[in-house]
Amino acid sequence: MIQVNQMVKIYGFKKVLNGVSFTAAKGEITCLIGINGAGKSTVLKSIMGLTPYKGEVLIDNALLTPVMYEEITFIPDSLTMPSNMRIADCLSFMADFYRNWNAERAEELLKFFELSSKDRVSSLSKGMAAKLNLLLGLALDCDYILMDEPFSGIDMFSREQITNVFTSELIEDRGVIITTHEINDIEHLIDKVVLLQHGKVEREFYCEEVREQEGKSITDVMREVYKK
Amino acid sequence: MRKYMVTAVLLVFAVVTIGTYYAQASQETPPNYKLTMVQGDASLVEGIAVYGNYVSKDSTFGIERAYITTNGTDYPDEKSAISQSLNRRPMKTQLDRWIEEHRQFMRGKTNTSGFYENEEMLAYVNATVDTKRSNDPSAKRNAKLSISLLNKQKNNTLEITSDINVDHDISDMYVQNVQLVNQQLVAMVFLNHSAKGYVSEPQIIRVNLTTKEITNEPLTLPGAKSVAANGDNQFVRLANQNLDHTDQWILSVSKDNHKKAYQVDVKTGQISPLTFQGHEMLLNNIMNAYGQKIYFLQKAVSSKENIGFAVVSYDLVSKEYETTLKNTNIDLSENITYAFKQDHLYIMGYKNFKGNRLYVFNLTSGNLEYEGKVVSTEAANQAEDEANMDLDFIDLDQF
Amino acid sequence: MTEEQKSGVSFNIREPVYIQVVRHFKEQIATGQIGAGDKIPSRRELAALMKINANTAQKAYKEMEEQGLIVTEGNSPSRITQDQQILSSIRAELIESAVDIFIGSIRNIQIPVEELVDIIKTKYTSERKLSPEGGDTR
Amino acid sequence: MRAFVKLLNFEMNRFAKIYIGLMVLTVALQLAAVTIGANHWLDSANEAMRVNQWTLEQYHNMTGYIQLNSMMYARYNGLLYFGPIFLSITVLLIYSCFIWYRDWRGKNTVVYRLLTLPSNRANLYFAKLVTILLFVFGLVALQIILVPLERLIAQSILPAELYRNISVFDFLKYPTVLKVLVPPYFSEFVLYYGLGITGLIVLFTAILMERSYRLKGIGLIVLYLAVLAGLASVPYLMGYNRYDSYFYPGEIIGACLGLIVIIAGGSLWYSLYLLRKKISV
Repeated sequence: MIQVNQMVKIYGFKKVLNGVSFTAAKGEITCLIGINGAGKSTVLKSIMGLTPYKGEVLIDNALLTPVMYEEITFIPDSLTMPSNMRIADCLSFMADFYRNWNAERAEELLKFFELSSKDRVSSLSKGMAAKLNLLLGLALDCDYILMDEPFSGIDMFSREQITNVFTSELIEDRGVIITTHEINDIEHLIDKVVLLQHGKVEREFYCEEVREQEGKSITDVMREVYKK
Repeated sequence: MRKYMVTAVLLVFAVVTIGTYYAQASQETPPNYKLTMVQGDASLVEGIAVYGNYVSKDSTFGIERAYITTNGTDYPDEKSAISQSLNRRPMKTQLDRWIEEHRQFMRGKTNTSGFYENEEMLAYVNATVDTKRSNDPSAKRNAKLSISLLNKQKNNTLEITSDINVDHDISDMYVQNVQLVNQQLVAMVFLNHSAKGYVSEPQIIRVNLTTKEITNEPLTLPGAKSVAANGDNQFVRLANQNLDHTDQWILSVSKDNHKKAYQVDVKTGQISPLTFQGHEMLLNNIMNAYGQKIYFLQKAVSSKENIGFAVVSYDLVSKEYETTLKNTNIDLSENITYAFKQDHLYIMGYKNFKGNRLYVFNLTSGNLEYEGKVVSTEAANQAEDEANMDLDFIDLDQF
Repeated sequence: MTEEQKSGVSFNIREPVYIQVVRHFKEQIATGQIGAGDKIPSRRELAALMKINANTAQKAYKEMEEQGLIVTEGNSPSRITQDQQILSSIRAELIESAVDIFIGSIRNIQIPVEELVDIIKTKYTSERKLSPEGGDTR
Repeated sequence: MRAFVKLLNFEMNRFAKIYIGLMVLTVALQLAAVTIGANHWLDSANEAMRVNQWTLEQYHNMTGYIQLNSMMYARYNGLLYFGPIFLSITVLLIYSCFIWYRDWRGKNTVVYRLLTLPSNRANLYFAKLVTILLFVFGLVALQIILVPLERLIAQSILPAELYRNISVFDFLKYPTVLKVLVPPYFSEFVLYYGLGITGLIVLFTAILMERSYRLKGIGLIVLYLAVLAGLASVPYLMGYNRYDSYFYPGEIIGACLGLIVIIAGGSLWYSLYLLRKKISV
């Protein structure tokens, strides 16, 4: 389980996160939702130590330190590999540094995503780059995956393939936190939602429970929260 | 693995090349010379060093500066900048000995001629001129006299300082000699006027150790100037450093390159010119004073190819002249280096003068008391090494 | 090829997905598309097929087991129950809940019952002609 | 340790092409400088012999040997010989900053990947530091092997009577930039490159401060440099350049070495702290 306790982050003079606390269980897909600039990706970056923050992040009740980055991987919203590298080089780079790199699965995903290992990163389209980015995270046997806007701004066909991945065994018993600002066609993919506003967690709920008890969709709850 | 090729190749290439370069560089050291005695009294060369240039034919080295002592050679350039500045002189000097004994007292005291030592005390007199130049010519410039007195028994230090002001054109003050005269420190100080021309003006400073009162009295040497005017050029030299058998300072003043000599009584400061009637030409020769004798070095006594030299002594008390040393085979004009230490004359020959020889003559008796040779320790190429060494300076650890 | 045709199910985002899944299975049984004892896809296959969350599929299967709709021994694939009594009650239940929903939405128009019955009769029979294999119940 | 080696290799390969280009350029230009220089001296010697009807022997007696040392090249075609050296220094200095900034650059912000690798971030720091050092020492080694090579070329062009054969050590002893880059004595090599490495560590610290505090960092960097200036002035306060200073030369040198260790150690510790706690993408 990922536990975020009282995370505070100040950019310049703006308190982007003002005591954010939530949990994301292993085996569930948790979605951080917030309008643009609400600090969604800041939360992910802070969890991964990519930007300093106050507060505490626990992974299975242990304070997260860089040495534990094999148990949790981060897929940012853009590919983070040198542009002159070929896809094959990216894979061997990951194999170099991650003991839990699963090479077979990487090959499977290459075929599934229809990527050729000889292509150069700089030549990839936005959709292909997003898929490679996803591959580099998924081909790791790790318990938790953080994904920043995995679906935003990519072509229909790639979005389809990524959705398939979300419902596949690749994700099944892993703890996944994704961030997005529009939820419509992935509502039923998500187990749990954490709504961010003004640097705080406005609501944290399981989607099925809200549907069952309040008969509301995630979009309805979002409208309620962001109307105020 | 091709992937690691660049790193591996560069790492090995750098380490191997740089490693072998410095390994070889440390092998190629110039030969180690020693000042070895041919005959005479070895104590005369204790703590002295001869300096020279090592110039090797096969030019592995170009020109290397060498300091040679009785126990080996030191090549300053061989060492890095750091170790060079650590020990400028290869042998232990009087200053080093004092530093070893009284490390704290000796801090910042580097002018050897400013010290006076006896069983109970070690005294140091220092004079510094304030470098701030005020543009008002008439304004005096302040200078500071500082006297430190270390009581050896009680190991405590007495500091006496006083501000005096000097003419505005004084550039620096240099303490030449310090003596103790019944509880009074007496120091001979040269004040250098260098604004217009250059005039060095001797003064005596007396420090009463009980009342701690400091007085400075200019020495009006008849015929010598004490104020600098344009184009003046007056140098003063103290001929005797060590006054253990006399209480007379011997000053030689050269103004516009003709010389005068004076005798100054340490106790009274009374000045009496030395005119050397009948031997006026002696005045122009190099002079050294020790005890109550003044020694003159006359070059080129024999007329042939003006080779050889003679030493004439003048007794301050009996006022008699005596030729104490005559030599006919050393040509002092050819760059032979020589230096006086108390009543000895050290002469070091150019390499073709019987090969890097050092001679020490006793000025009073005139006889040769030491002869030494600079010899390389590697027996294999001694001759060649000797040919490559050219001595040019003697360091007698005096100033 | 929209997602609906592929999985044959489109989800109402305001109603718990697992309930819609269970209803989907009940419809399949009621319409005879799957018979008693037939094997049904595993949880993972269903999630992938219907593009729903694996936990939701899991919850749907648990619900169906509780209702006795399906039977799972060990980890072999689940099967539809052989119990005819349950199977027949499913059809009745579906019809009743559809009608409840219809009545709930038509009641406030206060239309006399006879007129309502005539409209349904004409619409129901004409519609039959249009799509012989039967429309989806929403 | 494994991660360090892999990161070092990763950083090396990223700059390998440009670096190899620098090496090739240095070799080419220096050999050209030597060839042109030697031919020039040969021509002027022949010319002088022709005009004054001298034999080789007479010419040699008149003009003496040509010292094939770095000074000769400096005077004759300095740009060609020393140009690549200064170019390499400039490129490596610029790359010492770019080696960090390139990770933040462009849409593929590689820094995300590097900072989330499952290893201590000190490995990333030392990989970049050692990369620059390897590049520097690679060029130093190249210069060391080039000198005898150049001498052979000069000897193949000039008749024996015209030049005086001097060793590599002498060649590098003459007061050109090479005397600092390839110091004649190992103790000087350690001293100069110790200072160089300290400088590099200070530069990395300033870069990491900027990357951690961004705009606010500028003030911090000025403060940091002020502290360094303060520390660096200690030897002068101790009277390094005064003959009658209170401190003995040994104490002043000790203080200097101590300062270098403090500056390097302190900056290194601070850089690793920034990388661990304060760096921001």
